[in-house]
Amino acid sequence: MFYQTHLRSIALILALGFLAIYASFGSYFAREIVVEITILAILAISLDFCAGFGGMVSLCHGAIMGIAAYVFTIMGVKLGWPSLPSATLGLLAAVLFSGMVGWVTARTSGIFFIMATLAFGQMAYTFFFKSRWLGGDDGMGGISRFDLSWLGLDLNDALVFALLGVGVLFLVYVVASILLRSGFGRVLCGIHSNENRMQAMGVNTAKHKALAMACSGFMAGMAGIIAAQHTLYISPELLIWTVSGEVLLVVILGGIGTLVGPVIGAIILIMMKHELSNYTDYWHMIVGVVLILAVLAGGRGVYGQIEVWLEAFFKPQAPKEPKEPTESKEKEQDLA
Amino acid sequence: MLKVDQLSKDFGGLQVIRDLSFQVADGERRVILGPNGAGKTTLFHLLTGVKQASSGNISYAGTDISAMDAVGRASIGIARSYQKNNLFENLTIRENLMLAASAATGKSNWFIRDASLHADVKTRIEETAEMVALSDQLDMMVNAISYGNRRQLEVGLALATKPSLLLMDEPTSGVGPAMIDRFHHLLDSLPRDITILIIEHDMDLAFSIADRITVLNFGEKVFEGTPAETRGNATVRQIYLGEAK
Amino acid sequence: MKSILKNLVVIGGLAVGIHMPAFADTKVGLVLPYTGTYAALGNAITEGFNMAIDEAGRSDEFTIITEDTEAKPPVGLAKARKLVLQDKVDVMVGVVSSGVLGAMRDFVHQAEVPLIVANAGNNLATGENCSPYIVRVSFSNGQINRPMGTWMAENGVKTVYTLAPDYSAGHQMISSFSAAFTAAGGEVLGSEFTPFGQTKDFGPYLANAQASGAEAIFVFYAGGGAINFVKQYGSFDIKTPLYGSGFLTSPLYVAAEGEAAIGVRASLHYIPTLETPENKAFVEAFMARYGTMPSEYSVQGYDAGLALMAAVDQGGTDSQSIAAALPKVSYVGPRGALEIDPATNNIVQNIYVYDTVMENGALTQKLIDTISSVRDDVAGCQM
Amino acid sequence: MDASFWLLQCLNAMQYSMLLFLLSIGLTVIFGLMHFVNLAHASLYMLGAYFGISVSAMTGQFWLAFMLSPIIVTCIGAVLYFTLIDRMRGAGPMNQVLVTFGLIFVILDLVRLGWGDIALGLEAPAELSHTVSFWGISYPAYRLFIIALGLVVMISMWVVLRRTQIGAMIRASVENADMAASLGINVGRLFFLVFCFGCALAGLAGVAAAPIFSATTTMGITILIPTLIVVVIGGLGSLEGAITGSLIIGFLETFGAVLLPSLSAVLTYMLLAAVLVFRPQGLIPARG
Repeated sequence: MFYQTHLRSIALILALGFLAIYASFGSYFAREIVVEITILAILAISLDFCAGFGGMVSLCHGAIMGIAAYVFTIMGVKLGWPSLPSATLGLLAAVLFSGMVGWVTARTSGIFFIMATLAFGQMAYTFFFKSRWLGGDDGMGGISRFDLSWLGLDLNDALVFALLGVGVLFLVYVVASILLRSGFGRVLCGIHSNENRMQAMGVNTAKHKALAMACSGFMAGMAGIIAAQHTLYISPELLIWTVSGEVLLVVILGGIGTLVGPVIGAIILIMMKHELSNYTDYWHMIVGVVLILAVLAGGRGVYGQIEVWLEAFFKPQAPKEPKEPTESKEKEQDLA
Repeated sequence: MLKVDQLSKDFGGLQVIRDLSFQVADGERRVILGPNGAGKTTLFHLLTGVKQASSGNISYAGTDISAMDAVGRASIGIARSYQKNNLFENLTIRENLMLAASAATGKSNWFIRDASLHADVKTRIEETAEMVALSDQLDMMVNAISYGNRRQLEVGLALATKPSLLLMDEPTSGVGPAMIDRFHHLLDSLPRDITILIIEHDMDLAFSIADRITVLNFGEKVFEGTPAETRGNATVRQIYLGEAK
Repeated sequence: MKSILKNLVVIGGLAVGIHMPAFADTKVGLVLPYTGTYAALGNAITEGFNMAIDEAGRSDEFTIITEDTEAKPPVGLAKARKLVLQDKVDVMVGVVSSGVLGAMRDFVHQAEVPLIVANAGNNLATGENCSPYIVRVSFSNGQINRPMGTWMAENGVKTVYTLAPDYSAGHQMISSFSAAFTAAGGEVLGSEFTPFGQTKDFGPYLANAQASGAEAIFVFYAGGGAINFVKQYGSFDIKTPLYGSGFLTSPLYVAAEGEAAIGVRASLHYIPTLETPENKAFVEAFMARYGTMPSEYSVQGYDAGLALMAAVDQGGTDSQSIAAALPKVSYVGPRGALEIDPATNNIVQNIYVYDTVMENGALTQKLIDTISSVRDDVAGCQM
Repeated sequence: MDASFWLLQCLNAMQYSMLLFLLSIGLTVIFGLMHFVNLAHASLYMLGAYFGISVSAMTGQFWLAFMLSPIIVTCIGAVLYFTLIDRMRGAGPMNQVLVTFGLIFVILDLVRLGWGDIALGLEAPAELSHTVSFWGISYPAYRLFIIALGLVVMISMWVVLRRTQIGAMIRASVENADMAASLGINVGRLFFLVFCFGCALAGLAGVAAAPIFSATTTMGITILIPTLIVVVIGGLGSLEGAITGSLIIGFLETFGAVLLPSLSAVLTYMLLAAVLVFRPQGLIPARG
């Protein structure tokens, strides 16, 4: 169950503060990195929302993001709509797609849910890959950034764009935390914990899960709009399943089910990738080793582990900490 | 009033419930007796809609609910507790009760407000905790409390939805005599506007709380009557009580 | 070892600048894939490029920064931005996949930093979407396949069945081939596009191609796909002769294809067995340096290096002047005489039709025909 | 397109099915027994192909490579078992998926370091490099060999699982590992044996596939998804499921390519989605 603890608030402020400072005082490329981190972090929050709290480990979040980006671009570039309505429609498309996926896959769980979402994601990927009208695998360009001059903001300025990205990340975090604290979010955690009991208490869990996926789709859609605005170019590459795999990696690396962990995971992964690729072409291996070590160290992720340590430090008999064996047993049943 | 009419259920070739008919009046305490494999738990599955009957009808409060699914039946006030603990293991007792309360009061559709802060939900959590004697452990994780306390919470989860019809599947299974007394007390204290069906193996408890008793054997109703009548019935003695002694 | 640069022919009275002092430091950004499917290509191009610079003894003159695109469009674009906006490079070299080129195109055009394309063959990059800042020294998809269409029709092939992976480059390769083939009187009896990156088993498609009754099969496959295709074609013992875009039997992959590659006819802008003094010197130098035969990708990197140096020699000191000088580059290199067409900024070069043959126990390329100075149409390009 | 054309395509479909079967059976049995989703299974397949190529290049003996490569892969599997896999049992599926996902990255880069980025090929052995003619078609002998290999493995697995002591032990452990342990079955050793056997099959599939498909660094990742689809469609942990799944996917992809080429890229995914929506546990689940 989600609680916006002080520790989480502090971690979030530190993470966002770091991004803002890094963008403000860093070089041009630092700003690019900050935007990349924001996009990945938003996507990771979106995935943590449904995977960490709803137990729906989706492998189609890349596709959801891509659909938002594509619809946004089709409306703006191909049909000449103004950017705000295009973005709204893009978000709507993402919400509808992920809600639909959530609805039809509601009966599956564990690896079956993962595979089902993979299937839907890959179908969307193939659709855009094969659409000659949309440039196929070459993708589409010609996107322009939002005109926020009425706010005195020039989005073509890398710093402004990066800071705005951080702002949107904060907003998405707030949306996710409000949703998770609401009655809806509480019940979502209940479904994750024990779906059949939740049904026995009168909750239509299929509908609930579909709605949760739709909410998650909204957040992933936000990432898609920023991604399109950032690169001013989109390609089916956005939708491919490995993108979703990377997001999952970020969520786990940071700490699944903590909401702020994924933000930290995104910072770590992108920074590590850029630093490592300067030195070696074999950085995948290092990422792999880090991933293995992270799981061997307890699987709580970087932030998750810190949270456990700090909670133990401040309240020696913290009642919130779940017991290890029961949890893993429960998860095992989840998959079987 | 709960009305079960000609209910049958078969799995493959096996008839688990056959031609079962009975009625339970509002506010009644009805104990279901029967040896293992008599179809008691299956009857509960059929009543709560987890499984669909092969034939026959169930009606509750004047409406036919035979075709209604589990979620629908829960939302018209039918709640159950389970024979094997079926709790939210990695959450606290408070959170468990809160989920039940929010589910039953439609707070699951609140997208912004925190249901656990709502006065309605809060009082219900406290009231229920009081009823099942868990008030002093509200913030304990379920996987850290004793087995007996989990049995209490099992009933608490059902009660927190404020049901009008409560099905309890062996609430005292696996607990010691002291705990059975507690359950006795709990059952006595439940308000009379709740109709209760209870599967119970502890004879003393069963006979002292029941208004009427229905005895099942091999999926069939073999007897129905008051505790006193049941005690005196030869068939029941033979197939059930005899066996128990 | 004789420097290849000595073979540079100067056209238009511009001075060759071998003796130019290395004061003007030029920053070059290499944007190539070093991980993922195209890592081998990125490495081959880098090898060729480095060799050109080193051979000329001008490595102090150029600061080279390499960036890995992972062959992913967004990554490639981010890396290009980094090179231009942070590292302030004067010129970029690279791009293997058309998708990455597509992603970078608008940015390069607006940033006005020249990009020397060393592989990506997307027709549009020097067609509809051409830019004064994008100069291609590799090939265009049409350039390689159009001449082959005409050549096959003229050399007695009446009907073909075509196969290619289902992605943009596949479609461009096949459509330019088919257009030229039909224009020269041939007929395309059937055409199939196989799912990109997924297809491992070509058995079903080969059976289809055979059943079509066409006189020849024409395909475009590259990399692992090319190896699979040729080997499977060989194992089925298909009598219909196989023709293809030269990437099919590229020297990089032909060893893995084995005997199945024998007799496959293909067209390409470079084969390492060209009997010209320039190429012999190049191959010898390349073998000495890296111990392997050069491939068309190595040559593309090499020529990117030569073109860059030639542009610098013609007075290119910064982005603008290099961009202005690049279209004027022309010389005879390993692949023969080449020049940049100022109307499209695409290379004008020979296309070679060759056979793969077994010679002294090793597979090698045997030149059959040369189509000289193939120039792309100005297809909607406005500079 | 006459009857011989369809026969040819059926053989193509069978050949592809059998390769998928060799890969998926290992994955599914490991899952059924240990509840472990080993994504790195496909990386072992890749290693099988690369070791096969190396052994064959060093000795010039295809059949030696064919024998040795699965053994080498099994040894690597055993090392992985003791360093990681055994430790990760009971750590929850999420963590298992991630650890093996990390392994994919590591093995991928190790292969790049060891063999380079360029695709490599392996020649089919001389005695199988011809084509066989029958019923009006001629078909590569090597492909027939793969079909035969798959069928032999399939039948022997069925016999072992249904008719032998160890098969009974495996089935009992799939049914209920705790119960099996209480009956005196050394479940830990059984797990290890089955895991090694799965690795050997993955290595075998790799070296068997190398003469048809080239060995590339991405071959593991590319085959992973179809294999997972086979296993999930069939129902995790069941032998019959793996057989059914690989036949369905093999025939669907082959005839999809022939009959519905424009849809062939998504046919498999459409089937997967449809199966999971209507039968969320797969077609033939291991239990119940």
